[in-house]
Amino acid sequence: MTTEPVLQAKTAGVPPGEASTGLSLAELKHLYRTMVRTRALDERGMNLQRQGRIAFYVPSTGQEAAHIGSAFALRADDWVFPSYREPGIALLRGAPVRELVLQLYGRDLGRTRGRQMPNHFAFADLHLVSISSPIGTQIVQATGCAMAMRARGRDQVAMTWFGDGATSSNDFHVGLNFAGVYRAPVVFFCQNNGWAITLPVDRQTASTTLAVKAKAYGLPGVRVDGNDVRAVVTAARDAVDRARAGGGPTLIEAVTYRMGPHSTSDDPRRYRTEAECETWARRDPLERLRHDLEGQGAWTQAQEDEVRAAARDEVNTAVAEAEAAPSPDPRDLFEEVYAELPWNLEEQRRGLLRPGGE
Amino acid sequence: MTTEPVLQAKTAGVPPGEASTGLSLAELKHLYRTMVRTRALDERGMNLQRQGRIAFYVPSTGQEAAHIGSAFALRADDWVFPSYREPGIALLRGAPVRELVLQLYGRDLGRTRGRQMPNHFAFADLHLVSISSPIGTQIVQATGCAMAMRARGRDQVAMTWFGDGATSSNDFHVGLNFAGVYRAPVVFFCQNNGWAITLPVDRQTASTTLAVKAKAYGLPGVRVDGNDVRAVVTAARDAVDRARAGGGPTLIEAVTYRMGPHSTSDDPRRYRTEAECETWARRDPLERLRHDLEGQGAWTQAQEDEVRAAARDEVNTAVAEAEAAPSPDPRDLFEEVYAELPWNLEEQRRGLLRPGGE
Amino acid sequence: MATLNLLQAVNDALFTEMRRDERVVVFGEDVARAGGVFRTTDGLLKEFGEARVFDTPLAESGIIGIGVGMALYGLRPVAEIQFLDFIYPGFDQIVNEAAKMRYRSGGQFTCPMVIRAPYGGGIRGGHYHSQSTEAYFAHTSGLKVVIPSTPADAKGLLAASIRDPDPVIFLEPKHLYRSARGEVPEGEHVEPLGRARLVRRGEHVTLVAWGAMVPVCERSAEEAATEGVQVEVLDLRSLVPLDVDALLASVARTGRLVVVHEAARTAGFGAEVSALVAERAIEYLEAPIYRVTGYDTPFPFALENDYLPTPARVLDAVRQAVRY
Amino acid sequence: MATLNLLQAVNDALFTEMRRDERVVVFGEDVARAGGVFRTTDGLLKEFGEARVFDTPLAESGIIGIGVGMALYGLRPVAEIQFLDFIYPGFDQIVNEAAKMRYRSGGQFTCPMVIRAPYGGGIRGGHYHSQSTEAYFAHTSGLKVVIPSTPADAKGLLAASIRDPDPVIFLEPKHLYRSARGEVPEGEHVEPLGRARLVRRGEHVTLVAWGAMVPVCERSAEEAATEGVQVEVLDLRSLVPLDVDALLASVARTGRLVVVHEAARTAGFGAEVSALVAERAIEYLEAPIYRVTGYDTPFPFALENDYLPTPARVLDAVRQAVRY
Ligand SMILES: Cc1ncc(C[n+]2csc(CCOP(=O)(O)OP(=O)(O)O)c2C)c(N)n1
Ligand SMILES: Cc1ncc(C[n+]2csc(CCOP(=O)(O)OP(=O)(O)O)c2C)c(N)n1
Ligand SMILES: [Mg+2]
Ligand SMILES: [Mg+2]
Repeated sequence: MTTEPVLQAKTAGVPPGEASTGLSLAELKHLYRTMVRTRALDERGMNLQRQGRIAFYVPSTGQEAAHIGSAFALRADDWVFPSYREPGIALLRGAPVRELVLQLYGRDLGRTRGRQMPNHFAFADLHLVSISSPIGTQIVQATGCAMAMRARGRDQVAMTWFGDGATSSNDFHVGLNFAGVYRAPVVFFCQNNGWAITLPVDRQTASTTLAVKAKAYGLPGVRVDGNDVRAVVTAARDAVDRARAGGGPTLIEAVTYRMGPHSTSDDPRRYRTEAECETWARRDPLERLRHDLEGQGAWTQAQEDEVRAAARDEVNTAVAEAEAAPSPDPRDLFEEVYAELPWNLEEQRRGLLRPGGE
Repeated sequence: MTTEPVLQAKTAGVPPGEASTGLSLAELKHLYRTMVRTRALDERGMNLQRQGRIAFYVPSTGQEAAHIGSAFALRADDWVFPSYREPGIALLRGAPVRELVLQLYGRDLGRTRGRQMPNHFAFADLHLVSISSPIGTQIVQATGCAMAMRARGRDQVAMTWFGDGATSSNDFHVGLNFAGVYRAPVVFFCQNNGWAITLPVDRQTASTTLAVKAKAYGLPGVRVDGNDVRAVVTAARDAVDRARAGGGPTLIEAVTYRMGPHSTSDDPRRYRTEAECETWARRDPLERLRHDLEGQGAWTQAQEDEVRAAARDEVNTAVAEAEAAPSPDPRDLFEEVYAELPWNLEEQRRGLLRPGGE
Repeated sequence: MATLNLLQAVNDALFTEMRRDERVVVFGEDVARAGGVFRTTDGLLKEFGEARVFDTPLAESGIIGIGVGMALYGLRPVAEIQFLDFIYPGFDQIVNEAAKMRYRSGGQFTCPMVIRAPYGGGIRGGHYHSQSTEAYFAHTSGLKVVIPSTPADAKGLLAASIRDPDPVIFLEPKHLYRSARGEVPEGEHVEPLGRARLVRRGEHVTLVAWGAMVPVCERSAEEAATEGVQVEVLDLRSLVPLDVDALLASVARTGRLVVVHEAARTAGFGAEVSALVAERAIEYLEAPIYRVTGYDTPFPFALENDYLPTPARVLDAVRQAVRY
Repeated sequence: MATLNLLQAVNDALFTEMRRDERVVVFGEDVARAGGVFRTTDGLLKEFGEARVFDTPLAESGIIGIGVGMALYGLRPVAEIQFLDFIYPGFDQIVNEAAKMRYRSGGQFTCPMVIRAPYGGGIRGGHYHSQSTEAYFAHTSGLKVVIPSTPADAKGLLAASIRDPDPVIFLEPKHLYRSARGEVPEGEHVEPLGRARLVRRGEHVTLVAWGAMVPVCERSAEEAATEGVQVEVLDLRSLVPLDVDALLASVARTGRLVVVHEAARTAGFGAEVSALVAERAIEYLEAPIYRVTGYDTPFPFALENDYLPTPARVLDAVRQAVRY
C-alpha cells in the first residue's frame, strides 16, 4: 500500500447520499435497520463473552455497511460464503437472531449443534455456507460453487467475503485464478479493515491497493468506500449483475475499519493508536446512513428509538432463550462425522456413555 | 492471456543484436557455447532414456537463451533456485557435465547420491539449491534465502526459475508477496514456454500476461523475448542490479517455447499442432545467437564444428564414466535422513543387510 | 465380464458413473484433453463435454477447493491429483474443510466428493512420484480412505466412492495400473466400502495388506506354501471404514499377524492394524505382530527396489512368526 | 532456578538461544510487535530488532517456505504457526521440502529449522484452535517431533530443537501454557531429544503420554494409588526420535500398557507405541494394550470436555488392564 494509503477511503465514484444509486427509501431503511440489529448483536455478544457466558466473540462493528450492503445485491437463491466477521449477512438473509445466539452459546438447538465456536454460522436454507476459521478457504469454495452453478445452467451467483489478511492466503490466489479461467459467476468481496489482528495492511502486501490484485487474474478490480452503504450496494450490484449475465467474476475491495478488537481475545491498544480509532469513529457507517436518511427528512428520533429498542429486545429475548436451552447431549459427539455411524464411532459412543469411560 | 497473446514474443524494448546490451563478443561466445553444451546434454539425455539406460529425462530444448541468459546476470556467490528444466544454469556456473550425467544415472558418485530422479540436481558449491518436483516450492524458498542475505547484511542476490504453470501455485503467490513486503533481493524468472504439460498458458490464467501479476505484489514486472539471449541478459541484469542495490524484487516473464516434449513420459502430438512447433523452431534461440555472431563476423563454421564436437565429446565421456560408476550401496538408503542415524533406521539397515530381509 | 487392467477398470468406472449420474464431474491437471498422464480419464471429455470434464490450472488447493464448493452445491466431483505426492498444497482443504463440513455445520452441508490419486512406488519415480501417505488421511476423521488392488475392485470401489455421501480419498496403486489384470463386471458394479477381501485362506499366519502390497503378499504366501506354511492374505480395501471384524476373525484363526505396507513404518497405517489387534485379540496371538514396510526414509530413487517390501522380506517375517 | 509457567519457559528459551546464536531468527503472524497471541515471543523484537524478529503476512506456506530458504542459507529460523490447526497451507513445504532436503541433496543442503505451534484442546477453541495432529509429522521421515509437558522441558527441549541440525516440529500444549508451573534452570539449558522422562515409577501398569495428557495421567496414577495400583507414567517428550528403550523397559517391568493422547484414535501416534510393544515386548504383556484417546471425530466445541481424555477415563483403562 505504498503509493495510495489504504486507510484513506475512496468511493467508487459514487457520491454518498445520491439517489442515483437506485436505492429506495424503504430499501435504505431496511439496510439501516439491519445494520442496527447487527450492531446490537455484536455489542451484546462482546458483553456476553466478558461476563463469561459465551466462550468467544468476533465483532463486526464498523463494517456493517460493507458486509450488509454487499449481501444486499444478491437474490435469495444466490449462495454466500462469509468469513467469521459478517453476522449481518445472516440477519439480512432472514436468519432469526435467536438462531445466531443459540450458535454463540453452542446450544444443541443451534444450527451448528454446538460443534463450532461462536460466529461460525451455517444456514443451509439461506445458502449461507458453514463458516470456518482457516483464513481464505471459502474463497476457492465459492469459485467451485459458482462453477457448479454454471455447469448446471443456473443463473445464480456466489459471493464470498474475506479480510485484507486473507489476500495473502493460498486460496485467495487459486480462487481468483480459477474464477478468471472459467469465468465463474462469483463476486469476491474483500473487507479491507486495515488490520489482520496486529498486522497493518501495508505490511500485509506491497501492492498499491488490494483491488489491483484482480489484474493478476484478468478480472475487474473495484475499490469502494466500505463505510458508505450506497457505494457498496452500487459496486456489488454491478459485479453481481455482470456475473449473472455471464460476464465473469469481480474483486471488490471495500475500505473500512474494524472499530473494535479483532476478537474478545484481543486488545487493540497494543498495536494501534487512539487517533486512528477516533478518525474512523467519525466515519461510523451507521451514523453516516442515519445522517443521510435524516437529511432526506426520512428519519426521526422516534424511529431511531424504535429501531434500537426493537434490536435490543430481539437480542434479549434470544439470549434468554439460549440460556435456557439445553447443551448438546454427549452422544451427539459421534453423529454427523459421516452420514452413517461407523463401528468405531459406535463403540466409542458406547464407551463414553458407560460410567467410568472407555 | 486474452488481450495480448503470449505466444507472440516481445522483447523488453531491446532490439536483438544490438551491441548496446553491453555484452562483449567473448561473453556472447561463452553464452553460445553454454547453450550448445546444454543442448547436447539434452539430446543425449533424451536418447539415453529411450534406450532404457536412464529412467527419465526433462529437456530444456528451446529455452536455453532464457535460462542461461538470466543466470548469466549473477555472481558466483549469488544463490540459484532452479526448477527441473534448467540444466544450463548448472553448466554455466561451472558444474562438470560428468556430475550432471552421474546424477541422471542415479549413481552414488553423483552429488544427489542416487536419491533423486534425473534432472533434480543440487550443487552446494555453486549455491545451486536442491531441485524438487513439486511445482513452485523453490519460489518462496528463494525469497527466504534473499531475506536471510539481507538480514546478514550481505550484497548477494537469489534468483529462482519456474514455468508458466507455476504461476498458479500457492508458493508463487506467497513468494512474491513476501518478497514485496520485505523488499528481498530476489529475482523471479518465469519461463513462459506456452505449456504446462498439456495445458496452454491461456487456460492457466486469464491475466493478460504473466508479467502483469507483479502488480499484485507491488513489484516491477517485465516481459522479455526469452529466445533472445541479449534481451534476457539485459532484463536480468537490470533486475539483479536493482535487487543488489536494495531496490527489491522483480518478476521477469520470458516468453519462450518448449520445443520438445514435457518429459520422456510425454507425447506433445496429443495436444499441440505441428504448425505451432514449426513456428517456434524458426525462433530457435541457438540459431538466433549464431546468426547474430555470424552477422558480426565473429563466428565461423569451423568454430561451430569445434563447439559442437566438444560438447558431444564431453557428454560422451561423461556417459561412459557414469555407465561404469557404481550404484549406491543399499546401506546408503538410511544415511542423511537425519544428521545422525536414529535407532530405528539403524535397525532397519541391519534388517535390510541380513539375508532374507527383516 | 471383460478382462481389463486396473487403469482400464478405473476408466470404466468413471464412464459408468458419469452416464448414470449427470451430477458427476471430473477434473484435474491434464485429465480432459489428454485423458490424464496415465490415461485413466481417456475419452471422458469426448463423451461428456467440457462442462463435466475439464483441465485445471496447476494448483491442488484449487482442484480440491473447487471440488468442495461443487459438492456443497450438489454435484458429485471426482477430482484427480496427478500424483499423491502433489496433494499437500491442497491438504488444508481436505483436512480442515472437506473432512469437517458435515460435522461442523450440524449436518446441514455435506461434501460428497472423491479425490483420486495414483500412489505408491514401482515406477522409478523417486521422492515425488512414489509416496504412499495414506496414514495422513486415515488419521483424519471425516474422510474415508479406499485402496483397490484388483481391476474389479477398482471399478466397484470407485463406483461406491462416487456414490458415497462423504468425502473419499481413492488411492490407485500406480504400479498395478497395467500389471494387474482381471475380470471386471460390465455395466454398473458397486463394491461396498468397509469390507475386506479374503484373498487366500490359510491357517498359520495372517498377512494384512492393501494396494500394490497385496500381490506381493500373494507371492509370499505361495512361497510359504512350498514350505508347508499356510498363509492367509487379507486385502483391507478400505482403511476407513475398516473391516475390523474380518481382521480379528482372521487373527483369531491363525494366531499370527504380519502387516505389510509401502509407506514408512513409523506411524504408518500398519501401526493401527497392529494396535487394534493388540487391543482386541491379544489372547489369540502366538507371536509378536510384525510389520514389513517401507523404511523410515524419504522414498528413494536408485534404491527403490531395496526400499519396497518384497516377497522375500514378507516371507522372512512369516517365518519368524511361525518359528516364534 | 526460577519458577515459570510453560509460556514463560518458551519465552526464556527463545531469549537465551537468540542471545547465544545470532543466526537464530523468529517470525510468524503477530509474533513481533504484539509478542504473539499467547505472548510467547514477548519482548524479542525490542531486544533483537526487526532483522531477527518480524511479523509475517497471513500465509503459513510463506512462513514455512521462507524458513526453509533461510535455513538453507545458514540461519536458524524459528517459525511460529499461530495454532497447529493452521499449519496445513504450509504442509507441502514441511513434508516435501524441509523433511527431504538433506536426503535428496545427498547431504549437501540441510534444513535446521524449528516450527513452533501451540496445539491441543482445553481452551474452548473448537475444531480450529484445538487439534493435535502430531501423527502426521511423526509419519514424515526427516522430521523430528518434540512435545514438552513441563516448563523445564519446554525450555530445554526448545533449546535442543533450535540447535538441532534437522527440522523439528515443536508442539506446545497450549492448555498447559499457564497451568503448568515449575522450576526452570536459568541461562543455557538443553534437554537432549529422544529421551523419555519417567514421571512416576510404578509396578503394575505403564501409562505413556505426552503434552497435556501427562498431568492427566499423573492424576490418574494418584487416584489408582489409592486403590493400591501402582502406575508408572512415561512422558515421551519426543515422538521422533522415540525413546524406545525407555518404553520397552517400562513395559517389561509392569507388563501392562495404556497409551493416552488427545488426537483421534485411528492412526494416532498411540498406535505406533502400541505396535512397537506388540512387536518387541509382547512376551511381557499380561493384558491387552489399551488406548485412551480423543474420539474419531473432528475436535468438538461444546462437548470438548467429553472428548478429551480425563483422569477418570484413563483410570478406567488402568483398571481394565489390571483386572484382565
Ligand atoms: C490459515 C490461518 N492462519 C492464521 C489464522 C489466525 N487468524 C485468525 S484471524 C487472522 C487475521 C485475519 O485478518 P483479515 O483477513 O484481515 O480479517 P479480519 O479479521 O481483519 O476481518 C489470523 C491471522 C487463521 N484463522 N487461519
Ligand atoms: C504441485 C505439483 N503438481 C503437479 C505436478 C505435476 N507436474 C509436473 S510438471 C507440470 C507442469 C509444469 O508446467 P510449468 O510450470 O509451465 O513448467 P514447464 O514444465 O512447462 O517447464 C505438472 C503439472 C507437480 N510436479 N507438482
Ligand atoms: Mg482485516
Ligand atoms: Mg510451461
